[in-house]
Amino acid sequence: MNGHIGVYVCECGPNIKDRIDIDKVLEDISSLENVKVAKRFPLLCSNDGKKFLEEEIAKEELSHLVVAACSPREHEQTFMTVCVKAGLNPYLFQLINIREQCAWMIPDKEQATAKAIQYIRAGIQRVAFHRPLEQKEIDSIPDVCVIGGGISGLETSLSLAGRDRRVYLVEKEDSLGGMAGKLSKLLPYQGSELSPVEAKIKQAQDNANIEIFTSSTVSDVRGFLGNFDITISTHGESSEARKIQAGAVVVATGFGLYDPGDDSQYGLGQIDNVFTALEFEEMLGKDKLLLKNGKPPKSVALIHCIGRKELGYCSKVCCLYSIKFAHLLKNTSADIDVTELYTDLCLPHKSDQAYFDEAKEKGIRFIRTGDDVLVKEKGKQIEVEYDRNGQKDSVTVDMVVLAPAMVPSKDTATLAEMLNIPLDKTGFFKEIHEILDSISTPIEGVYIAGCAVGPRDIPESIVQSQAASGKILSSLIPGKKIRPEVKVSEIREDFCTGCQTCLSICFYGAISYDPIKDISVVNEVICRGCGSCVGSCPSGAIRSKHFTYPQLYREVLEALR
Amino acid sequence: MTSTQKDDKTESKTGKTLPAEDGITSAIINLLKKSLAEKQVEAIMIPSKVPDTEAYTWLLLQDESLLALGNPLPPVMTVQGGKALSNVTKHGDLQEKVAAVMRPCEVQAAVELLKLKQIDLDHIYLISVDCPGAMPLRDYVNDPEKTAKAFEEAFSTWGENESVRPVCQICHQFSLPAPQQSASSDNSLPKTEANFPAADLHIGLIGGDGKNVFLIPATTKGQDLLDNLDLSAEDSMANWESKVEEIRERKLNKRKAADAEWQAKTEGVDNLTAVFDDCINCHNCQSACPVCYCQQCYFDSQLLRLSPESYLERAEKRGALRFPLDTLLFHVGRMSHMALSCVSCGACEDACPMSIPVGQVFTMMGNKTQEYFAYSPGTDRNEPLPLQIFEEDEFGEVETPREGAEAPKEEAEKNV
Amino acid sequence: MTVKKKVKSMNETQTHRPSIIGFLCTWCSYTGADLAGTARMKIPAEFKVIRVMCSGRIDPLFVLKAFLKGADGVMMMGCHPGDCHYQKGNYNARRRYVTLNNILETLGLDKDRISLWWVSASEAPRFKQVTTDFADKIKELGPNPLREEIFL
Amino acid sequence: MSKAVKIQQSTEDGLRSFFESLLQDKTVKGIFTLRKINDEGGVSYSLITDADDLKNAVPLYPQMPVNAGKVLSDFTLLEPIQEPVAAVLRPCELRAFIELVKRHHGNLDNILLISLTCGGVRSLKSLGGKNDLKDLSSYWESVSKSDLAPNNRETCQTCEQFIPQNADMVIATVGQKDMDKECTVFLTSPKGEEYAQAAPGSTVSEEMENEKTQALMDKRSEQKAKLLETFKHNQSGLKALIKTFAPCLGCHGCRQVCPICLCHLCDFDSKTLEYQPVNVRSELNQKGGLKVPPGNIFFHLGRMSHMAVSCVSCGMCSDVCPVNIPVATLFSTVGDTLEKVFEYVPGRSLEEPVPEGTFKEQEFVEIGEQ
Repeated sequence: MNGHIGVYVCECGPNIKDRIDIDKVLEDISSLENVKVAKRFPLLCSNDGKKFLEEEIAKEELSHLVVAACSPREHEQTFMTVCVKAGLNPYLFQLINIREQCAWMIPDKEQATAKAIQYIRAGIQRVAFHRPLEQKEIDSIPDVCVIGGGISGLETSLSLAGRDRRVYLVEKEDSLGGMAGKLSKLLPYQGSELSPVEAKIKQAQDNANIEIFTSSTVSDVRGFLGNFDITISTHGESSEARKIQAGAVVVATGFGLYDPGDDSQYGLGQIDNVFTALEFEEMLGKDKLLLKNGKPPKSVALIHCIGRKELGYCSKVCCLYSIKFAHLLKNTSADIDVTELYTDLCLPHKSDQAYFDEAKEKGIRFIRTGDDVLVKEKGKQIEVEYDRNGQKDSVTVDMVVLAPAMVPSKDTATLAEMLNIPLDKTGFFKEIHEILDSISTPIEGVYIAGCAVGPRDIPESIVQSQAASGKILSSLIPGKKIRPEVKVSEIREDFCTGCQTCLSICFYGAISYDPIKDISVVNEVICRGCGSCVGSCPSGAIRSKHFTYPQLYREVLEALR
Repeated sequence: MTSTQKDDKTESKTGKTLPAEDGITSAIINLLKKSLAEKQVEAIMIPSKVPDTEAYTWLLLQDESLLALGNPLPPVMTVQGGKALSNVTKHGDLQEKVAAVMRPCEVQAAVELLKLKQIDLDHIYLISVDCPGAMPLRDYVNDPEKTAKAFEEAFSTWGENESVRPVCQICHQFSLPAPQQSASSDNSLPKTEANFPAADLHIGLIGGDGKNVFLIPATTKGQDLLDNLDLSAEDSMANWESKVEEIRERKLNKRKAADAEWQAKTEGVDNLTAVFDDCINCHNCQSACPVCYCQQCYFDSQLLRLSPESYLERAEKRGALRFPLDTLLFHVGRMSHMALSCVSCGACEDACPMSIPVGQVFTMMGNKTQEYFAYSPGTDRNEPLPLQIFEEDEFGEVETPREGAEAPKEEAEKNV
Repeated sequence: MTVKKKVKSMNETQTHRPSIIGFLCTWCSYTGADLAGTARMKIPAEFKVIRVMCSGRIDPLFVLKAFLKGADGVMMMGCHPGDCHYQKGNYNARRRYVTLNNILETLGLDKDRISLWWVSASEAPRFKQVTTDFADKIKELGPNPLREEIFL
Repeated sequence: MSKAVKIQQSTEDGLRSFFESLLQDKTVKGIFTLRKINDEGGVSYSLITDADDLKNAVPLYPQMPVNAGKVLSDFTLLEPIQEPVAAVLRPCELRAFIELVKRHHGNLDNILLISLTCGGVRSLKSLGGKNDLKDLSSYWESVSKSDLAPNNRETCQTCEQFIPQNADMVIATVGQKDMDKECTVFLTSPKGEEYAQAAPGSTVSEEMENEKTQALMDKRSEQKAKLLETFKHNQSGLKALIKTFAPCLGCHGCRQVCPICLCHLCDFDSKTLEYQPVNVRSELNQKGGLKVPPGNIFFHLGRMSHMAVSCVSCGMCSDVCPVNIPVATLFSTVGDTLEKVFEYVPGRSLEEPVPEGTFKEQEFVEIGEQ
C-alpha cells in the first residue's frame, strides 16, 4: 500500500503532554512506511483543533487519518465528523487512545511513551487496511404491533391509535380483555360497576386505526426500532400466517396464576368448596355464590399470599381483591362469617387503608399467620390450620378462597427468545431499570407494559401502557430516517459452505440461508455488528466490517513488538 | 533433442572450483555462511533438519548459527522447494536478498510459478545443486537411518542408482536445468538479465568425487554474487559438463524406455482406470504439486455436485456407481491443467498414501505434451507458457481438443 | 521506510519485556479500562489493549495466533454474563475460550497464558486487579517459549 | 432384548441375498456399500442398483477408503433422496454423517441406515499403501474372538463406540463365532423392522450388547488407557508437539479426508491467513529464522479448534498422512476432552445442537468471575 497517512498527536492540555514524550513519539513514527506527516497539537477536539485537522487532510492530501488522543468513547465521533467535512471517508480514520489507557495508566513517562508508540504504530498498521464504509439511511415505519389484548394492550393501542398510528393488536385468546376482563366488579371505590375493560374493547373494535387479531400469536420477529418484520399466526379452523411491518413492538402479555398443585397443603382440587380467586370471581359474575351442595356459605376463609414464599415476591393485588371479596360477601348477607388469613398486608393506594378499616368495621376477621397454612376436610366443613405468633390455631368454615400469586404468562419465555429480550429471575420480562425505566428493554423499539413486567394492578398497568405509547410517539417519528449500523458482518460467498452455524449464533436473526446459492446471507439492516458470527464460521467466510482479520492482526503484531 | 546436447558441449562453461575437504555439505554451508557474513545475502532458504528428529523442512534463516541444521541435499524432498518459496513470496517482493538452495526440479518449479505470477524472485538468488535424486518419502519415514545410508550411495552411482525414487531414476534435469529444444536457450555465458535460464548459480558435484564442488554462474546475478565473494568463475568446467552430458544421455534413454512402458500400462481407459483404482480422493498429489497453485481446486469445488436423482440415474445406467465420483476425472483433469508445467519432481507420488505411481504417469504425460509444444518447463524464465500463446496455423489437424478430457469422465463413472 | 531501518528499529525493541494482549469488548471492559485510567489507577505497562465490539467477536484463531506468535499472555475480556450489550455474545466467547483452553491443556501447552475475565463498565478496580494479578502470574511463568520457536 | 433376523447363510451371503430381495421387489432403489473394484483386493464405496452386481458387494470388508459419512453427505447435499436407498456404514461413519446432517450437509430422508458391531478397519498404512486385503482370516478370527484385530487403525483399537446408535439395522460381527454359517441382523428401529420383512430369514430376539461385545469393549478401553498414557509421555508439551508435526508437508490431506471438515474452501488455505512479505520479515527478524511453509502448528491447532469437538475418531487423517503423523490420535484425544467438557457426543443425536452453534447460560459460570 502506498497511502498518505497523517498522524496527529493531541497534547490534551497537560494530560498527555506532561506524561508522554510526544517529540520522541513523533520522531519514531514519522519515519514509518506510508506515514506522510506526523504532528502534535495542543487540543485537537477544540474548534481550532478540528479546523486544523480539516485543513491538514486537504493540504497533505491524506488518504488515512490517525489521531492519538483520548478514548474513542470520548471523541471518535468528533473526529469522524471532521473527516466528513474534509471529504475523507470517516472509516479511513483511527483514534488511538493514549490518554485513558496509556498516559493516565502508566506513571513512568518512558514506559508510557514506549507504549504510546506501540499503540500508534498499531493504529498506523491497522488504518492502512481500513476500507471506506457508507452510512445507509432507511425509512422508519411508524406502525406498532401490540402483543396482548388485555387492559395494557388495549390502553396502549388506544393511545397510539389516538395519534393516528396504525396498530396491530394480537391476542392469543379468542376474545379481548385478558385477566382484567374476567373480573366481575372492580373495587367499588374504583368507580363504576360496569367494567371499563368492556368499554375499552368496544373503543378498540370501533377504531379504524386498530387491526385486531384474536386467537393469534406472533410467530416471528426480526429487525429493530423503526423496522420490524413480524409474522402473525392465526389459529383455529383455518390457521393462517400474515406478515406485517412495524416500527415498534409492545409486549403486554399479562400474567398467569400460581398453581399450588393438587397435592399442596391447600387441598385445591381435593376438597370440595376450596376455590381459587378466579373461580370465585366467576361465581360472583354469575351471582351464583353457592357451595357444592347448592346452599349459600355461612362462613368463608380467604387465604392470601399463596405462592408468595415459593416465588419470593408479593403479588401486590391479592390483599385488595380479597378485601373486595369480603365486602361483597358481607353485602350478600350481613351475618356471613368471613376470615382473612394473611402473612403481610399490602395496601399501596391512598384509598386502600380506609377500605380495609371499613372491612374490619363490618366484622371481617383479619388474622396474620405464619407461612404454613393447612387446609383439611372436617366432616362437611373445612378446617384451616395455621400458626399465629408460634401458636397453633385453626378456623372451621364452609368455603375457602385462595389468592394465588401472579406468575409470568406461559408463553413469556418463547416471546423473550423471539424478541431477544431478557427475563429476570422471577421469569417476568426484565426492564432496563426497575425504577428509572420500567418499560424499556435492551432492544430498541421493543417495550414491555403491564403485568408482563411483573405484578401490577390495573391503574399501574394503564399508566405503564400510556408511558410506552409516549416513548414510541417521541422516538418513532413518521418520515424520520433510521441509520442502521455500518460496521456490520458480511459473507464472502465463495468461502461460505452453508453449514448455517452462524444462523444459530446470531441473536438478531440477521443471518438467513439462501438455498439457491447454498450460502448464508446477512441482512445489513438488522445486523448490529457484534461479530459473534465471525468466530463461529469455520470457513472464515464471515467478515465484520472495520474489525476484519487483517486489521486486528496488525494490532496483534504491533502489540508483540 | 540430442542435437541440442551437442551444441551445449561445443562451448564449455567456466566456473569456480571449490575444495571440499570436509565433504560437499560443509563446503556448501561454508559458502552460504560466507555470503551471509559478507552481507551478499540477508537470508538463506535451505532444507534443514528439525532438531531431535529425522524430519527435514525448509528453513528461511538469517541467524547464521541455524545453518548448522542446513543440508543442501537431504535424502528426501519434503515440500517441493518451488512451492515453499512461492509460499513466502507470492504476495510480493520479500525485500530481503535470499539465497535459495534447491534441487534442479525445485528451481524449475520456481520458474514455472514465476511465469504463473505465483512467486517473486526479485531479491532471490536461485541456487541449484547437482542432484543424485531423492529417496521415497515413505521409505525414509519408515526407516530414516537405512534410507539415509542408501542415499549416500546415490552420490557415487550418479544416474545408476536403483533405490532413489522412480521419477529420479529417469530424471534428465538432475543438473543445471537446461532447456531441451527451446529457441531462446543459448547457454553461452554471461547470460543477460533479459534472457536467463532457471538458476542464477549452480553448484556442480558430478566429477568432483566429493573432494571439490563447482560453482557455475548461470546469470549475471549469479556471476556478480561470485565476484563479490572473490570466487570469480575462471576455472573450466569442461570435465563436469562432459560427465553431466554423459549421464544425461543415459537418463534420457532410460526415460524414453520408462515413458514407453507407462504409455503401454496406461493405454486405454481401462488400464488408466486400473492405475488409479486405489485412489481415495485425498488430493494429496494436488496439494503437494508445486505447479498446482490454485487456491480452490476446481475438482474440490461444489461445481461438480449433482442431485441424488442424477446420481441414481448414472448408477442405473451401469448397475453400480463408484464413490467418490470422478476420481479419474480428477487425475485426467488435473493433468490437462498442469502437465505442460510438470517438472517431474515426484512430490505427488511421495504424498500419495496409496502408493499410486502418480508421479511416473504424470511424468510420462508431461513429456508427451511438452514435446508436443516443444516446451521445456522451468528452464528459461522468458519462455512463455504454451497455453498463454498460440499461433493461428498450429495444430490444424486437431479437431476437438476436449474429447480427450471428456471421454475418460464418462468411463470413470463405470469402473466396472 | 526502508526495510533496513525497520529491521533496526525492531531489533532495538528486542530486549524482551513481557507482552500481554487484552481483547476488550468496547461496551463493558474497554469502558472499565477507560474508567481505571480516569481514576489514575496504575495498570501494568506490558498490557496492551485491542478493542472489539463484543467479546463474542474474539475469534479463537486470534488468541491462538497471538499465543503462537509469542504473546506471553492473552486476556479475553467482556461484559458479565447477562449484561452483554448484544445479549449473549459473551456466552459464545466463554465457550470458545473453554474449547481453546481444553485443547491447549490436553496437548500440554501453557494454557495459563490465556485467560478470560468479565469486567463491567464500572469495575475499574476489578480491571486493575485482574490485569495486575495476570501480569504477575505471567512474570512467574517467564517468557513464552513460542516467541523464539522456529519450527512452528 | 432386541429383535433380530437370522439368515442361514454366511453373513456376507446372507446380506447379499437380503440386499437382492430389497432390490428385486423394489423396496430400495439402490444399495450403498463397499464393492470390489479389481482382483487385487481394491474396494470402493459404490451405489449398486443392479442385483446381479451384488456379487461384487463386500459390505463387511475391513477397510475404509473414504469415510462413508462424507460420501453420503456429498450424495444428499443438494436435496434429499426421493426414493429409498439402503446404506451400509460403520458406526463412526454413521456418526460422521449425523454430524454433517446437523450442519446442513446432507439429509437422512429415504436412507435405510445399516450399520454393524464394528471390529475396526485395517490401516491402509499397514498394507504398505497397497490395497492387498485378500487374506482376511486373521482379521475375522480376532473379531470372532472379540480380540483387537492386527493391523487395525490405532483409532479402531481404542474405539469404544463400535456399537452403532441411530442405525435402523445392525449387522452382528463382533464375537460372532459362526459368521460362515449364519447372518444375524438386529432390527434397531421400526423402519428397520419394516424393511427386514424382505429378509429371507427367521426373526429371533437377542441381546445386541452381550458379554462378547463387552469383552471387546474392555480390551479397547484398556488399549485406550494405555494410549492415553503414552500420549501424555510422548505427545504432550510444546517440544513434543513440534516433534510430532516436524515432518508435516502441509498437504492438508488430513483435512481433505476429514468428514467433519466440511468447508469447501478452507480458511487455512485462503489468502486471509497466508503470510504477507511483512509477516515473513517480522518473524524472520524476530526469531532469526522460520520454517517454510510457515503456520504449520497454527493450521493443526486451528483446525482442532474448529472440528475436534465433533471428531468421530474414524482415523482417516492418520491413514492418509504421507509422513505417518498420528493426527487421529491427537485429534481424538482432544475430542475426548471436549466431549466431556461440553457433554456432547458427536453423532449421538440429531436433536443435540452443535456445540459451536449454542451455549448454556448456566455452564462454566465460575469462569471469568474469580
